[in-house]
Amino acid sequence: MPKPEILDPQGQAVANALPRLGFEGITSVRQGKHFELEVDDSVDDATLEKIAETFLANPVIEDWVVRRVEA
Amino acid sequence: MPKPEILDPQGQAVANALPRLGFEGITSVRQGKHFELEVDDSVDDATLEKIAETFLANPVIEDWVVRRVEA
Amino acid sequence: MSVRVGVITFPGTLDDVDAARAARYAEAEAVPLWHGDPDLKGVDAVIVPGGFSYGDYLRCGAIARFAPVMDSVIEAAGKGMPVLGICNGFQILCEAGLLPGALIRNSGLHFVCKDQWLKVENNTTAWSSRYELGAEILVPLKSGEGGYQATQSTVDELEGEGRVVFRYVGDNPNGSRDGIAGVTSANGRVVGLMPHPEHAIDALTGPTDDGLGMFLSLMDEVVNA
Amino acid sequence: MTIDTVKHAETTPDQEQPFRELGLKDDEYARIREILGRRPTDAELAMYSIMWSEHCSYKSSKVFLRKFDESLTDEMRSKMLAGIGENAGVVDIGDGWAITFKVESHNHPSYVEPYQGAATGVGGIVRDIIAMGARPLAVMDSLRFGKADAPDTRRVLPGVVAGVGGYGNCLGLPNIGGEVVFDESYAGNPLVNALCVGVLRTEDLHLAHASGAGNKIILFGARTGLDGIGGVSVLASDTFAGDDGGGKRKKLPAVQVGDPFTEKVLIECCLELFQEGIVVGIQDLGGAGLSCATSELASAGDGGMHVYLERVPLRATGMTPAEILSSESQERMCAVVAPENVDAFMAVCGKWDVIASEIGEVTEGERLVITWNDEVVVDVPPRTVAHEGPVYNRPIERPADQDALVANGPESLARPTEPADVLKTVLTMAASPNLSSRRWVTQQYDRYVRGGTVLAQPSDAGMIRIDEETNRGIALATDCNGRFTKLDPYAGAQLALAEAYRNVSVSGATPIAVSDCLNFGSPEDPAVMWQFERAIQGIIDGCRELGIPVTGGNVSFYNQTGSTAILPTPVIGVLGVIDDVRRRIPTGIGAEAGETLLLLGD
Ligand SMILES: Nc1ncnc2c1ncn2[C@@H]1O[C@H](COP(=O)(O)OP(=O)(O)O)[C@@H](O)[C@H]1O
Repeated sequence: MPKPEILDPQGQAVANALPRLGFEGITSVRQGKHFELEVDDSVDDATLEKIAETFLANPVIEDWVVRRVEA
Repeated sequence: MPKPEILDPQGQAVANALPRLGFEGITSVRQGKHFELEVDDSVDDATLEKIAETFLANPVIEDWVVRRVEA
Repeated sequence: MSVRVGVITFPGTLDDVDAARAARYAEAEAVPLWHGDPDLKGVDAVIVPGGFSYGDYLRCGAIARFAPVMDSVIEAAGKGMPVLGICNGFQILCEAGLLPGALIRNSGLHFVCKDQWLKVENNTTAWSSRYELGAEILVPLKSGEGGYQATQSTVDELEGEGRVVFRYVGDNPNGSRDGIAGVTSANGRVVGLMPHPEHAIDALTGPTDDGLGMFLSLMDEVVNA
Repeated sequence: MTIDTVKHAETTPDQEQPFRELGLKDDEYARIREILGRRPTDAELAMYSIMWSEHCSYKSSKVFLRKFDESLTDEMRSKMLAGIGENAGVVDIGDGWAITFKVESHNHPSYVEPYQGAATGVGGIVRDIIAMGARPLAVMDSLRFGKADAPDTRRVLPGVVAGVGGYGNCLGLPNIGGEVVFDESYAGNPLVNALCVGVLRTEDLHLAHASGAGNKIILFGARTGLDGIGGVSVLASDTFAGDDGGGKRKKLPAVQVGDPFTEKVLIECCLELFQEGIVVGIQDLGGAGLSCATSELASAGDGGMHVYLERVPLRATGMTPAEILSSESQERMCAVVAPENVDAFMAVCGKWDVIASEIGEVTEGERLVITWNDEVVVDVPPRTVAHEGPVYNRPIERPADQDALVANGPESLARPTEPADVLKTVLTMAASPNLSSRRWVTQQYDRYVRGGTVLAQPSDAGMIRIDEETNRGIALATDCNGRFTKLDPYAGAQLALAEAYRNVSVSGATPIAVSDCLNFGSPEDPAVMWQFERAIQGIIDGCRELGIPVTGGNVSFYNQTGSTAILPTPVIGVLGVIDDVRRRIPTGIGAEAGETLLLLGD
């Protein structure tokens, strides 16, 4: 997700369009990316953190959350 | 998220890059979008569903999940 | 009789001037249409040009298809009006349900601008009758999300009914299924393609003038109707 | 939150101020106090520190840049409608058409965040062109990276190229040329120089000034957020004392995110405003945001200005006046409009869904006064902010090792003698990063949009048709060889000029004007200043010889990693005119067998 203080033109565009489509009451929209990785049991949480920080996200402008879900 | 049978070039590119970066054990990656909407209490679940289906997602190629989180 | 071709401008549309010029080269009258105005001004056909409508931030064409003018286009297309969607216009027509499928990120993940050979696979549509079947034409392709995708059954249906109008020749530039560059509606009146025929109407400013055939096809269609 | 007002500043003369953290020297701070007759407020300090920075004030280069104007002959001046000092130079190309063009750097931001840095670099130069009242026609990009196989180049290059393409493509401006050069001196310091060219009718020239008391100041385009306020956030520690937000803001990265869609709409909106004839003056908001726009408009005009800062539409909550004044949020413009035209102005903005707010007015008198909810937070003579900043005569010294560098010529290198060796050398050269195909880059740029591109890659110059009736057009090329320039900055700069001039000439166009982007190391290093001084002199003498003026450009200093400066890189852009683009000459050996190949010159 774009950091809160960073401009998010994509979320902005969605937020502007919603009232035009007749959807009221949406006060803010932010748009980010979502990755689903299937991993072996050998991949630990620290590795996932590292993949997110060094590769999937751009820490200069994005925040991120890693969530592990059992299959 | 791109439907399972639809090509996902972005996820593919991530999956191919990971071993090169020294991350092993990731068997598949898919990349999709994530939206965070701040909504008034007046916006009900059905409306959120509708926003997702008619606007945020393209049902031809994407699946989606709507999750409501209290602030 | 003068043929009136509407060219829609959305916020973020870029190739409207080119589409209008192409219509004029074919000796049609280009009529500007505005996204917020449902009035089609009595045109005989509509071009939905390329660009980045609303920045294409959500998904290419996703916001534009809800514009007031699109309601009118959908209605007119239902009555058989010829509609051409180029690049972003193709994406918009897919989002609007006038054409099947969807366009996704190029398989190479980069925007690609190149001169691209296309094979004409159907010369019975409102926009391709001037070409010989199997002819190869050279026009610019310039897009970042030009990969044509649809479910297998849709692709089978399109192939079975001959509704693939243009196919990429040589290496697939963007990962489109079956190398599909452009498709048509069941009645052959609505055509969408990723490459840009409107940039190939004069060898001075484009690779060829091969694209002019699409606009001349429309002239035949309207005049002979 | 407590706001530092002029009144408060008058009663607290001894309050400590973080001027050094803001980049001001002790004597510069003392001068500000002298100008104001008191200590500056937080907001004033923010304004002065930004506007007196090297980037905005040209304090190290001013004495040299003046020479450009001083060296103009009547011949060189004859076609110039606007020159150095305006947002971009303007030249008359005949038939009532004028062309404006400029090249500008966005080097440092592109290293921090390559995609956004390059994207906003394109966005910034395009707004400079709009601010002249012109329709932007095309862009070019001149790029320098570290070694092609260096790991960081793999991070920087793809991001920069995608950013240039992402922004320019979305604006609908064809990319008609540029350069990609690799050298290890650019490793921690890539160069991203973007050029934009625009066209206007000569009578539509809009210069940035605010005149006519009672005229309104309108800010339009994107909302103002916390973008790029890295430095100024040190002020927030005072005003946000004890507040969590204050502490956090200090860590704000100086990264701006570009929104090309908003800029595209802004372009169309501006063009419609120009067409309606309802703009008295206009200014883009660049690196120094509102500080720059308000002080420059006021300084160039004939009166004062009052700005109501609380009227600025914000994207973030709790912004202080100093932050609002120094925000680098992109895609904003500031216009001066007569009161009777404000409604018409707003109507055009409404049509394009562009946010517009009347934030102030031109006043009698000579002060720039900025209030925040009725409290005066800035009260300054605008010229002292915008045009009368410090000027330095930096020490200049030819580097001690220059002789050794020059002496180390190619004579000592082995030369291939056997045909097989020559072939091998040719193949090695063709495969080297600096000579190999640029298709990976140029393929990411739209060169067709708007249908006026007559020449683009792989041509030596880009060419655009500007008039479909007469086929009148323009050509542009940018060039620079930093290695030559390091060996001999005077001759190196002239070689860059000559190469760009030749590239334009061989396309069939006649060169008429120059824009340059002077990328150098630290001006505090006498050896760098020597390179700089020599390069400028080279350009000046070369331009006189060729009879074409430098109409604008940009200086980028502090391009260095540690104490190692980049190769001196004076990128030269040459503009040419051609009366009929159908007579263009494409690059490449002819298509037919039996053509004669001639070598001209020696
Ligand atoms: N960064 C760039 N952006 C746009 N065009 C570029 C860029 N780099 C190179 N080009 C174009 O690619 C072509 C080949 O470039 P280059 O190899 O530098 O040519 P030359 O050596 O003839 O100057 C030229 O038309 C040039 O304008």
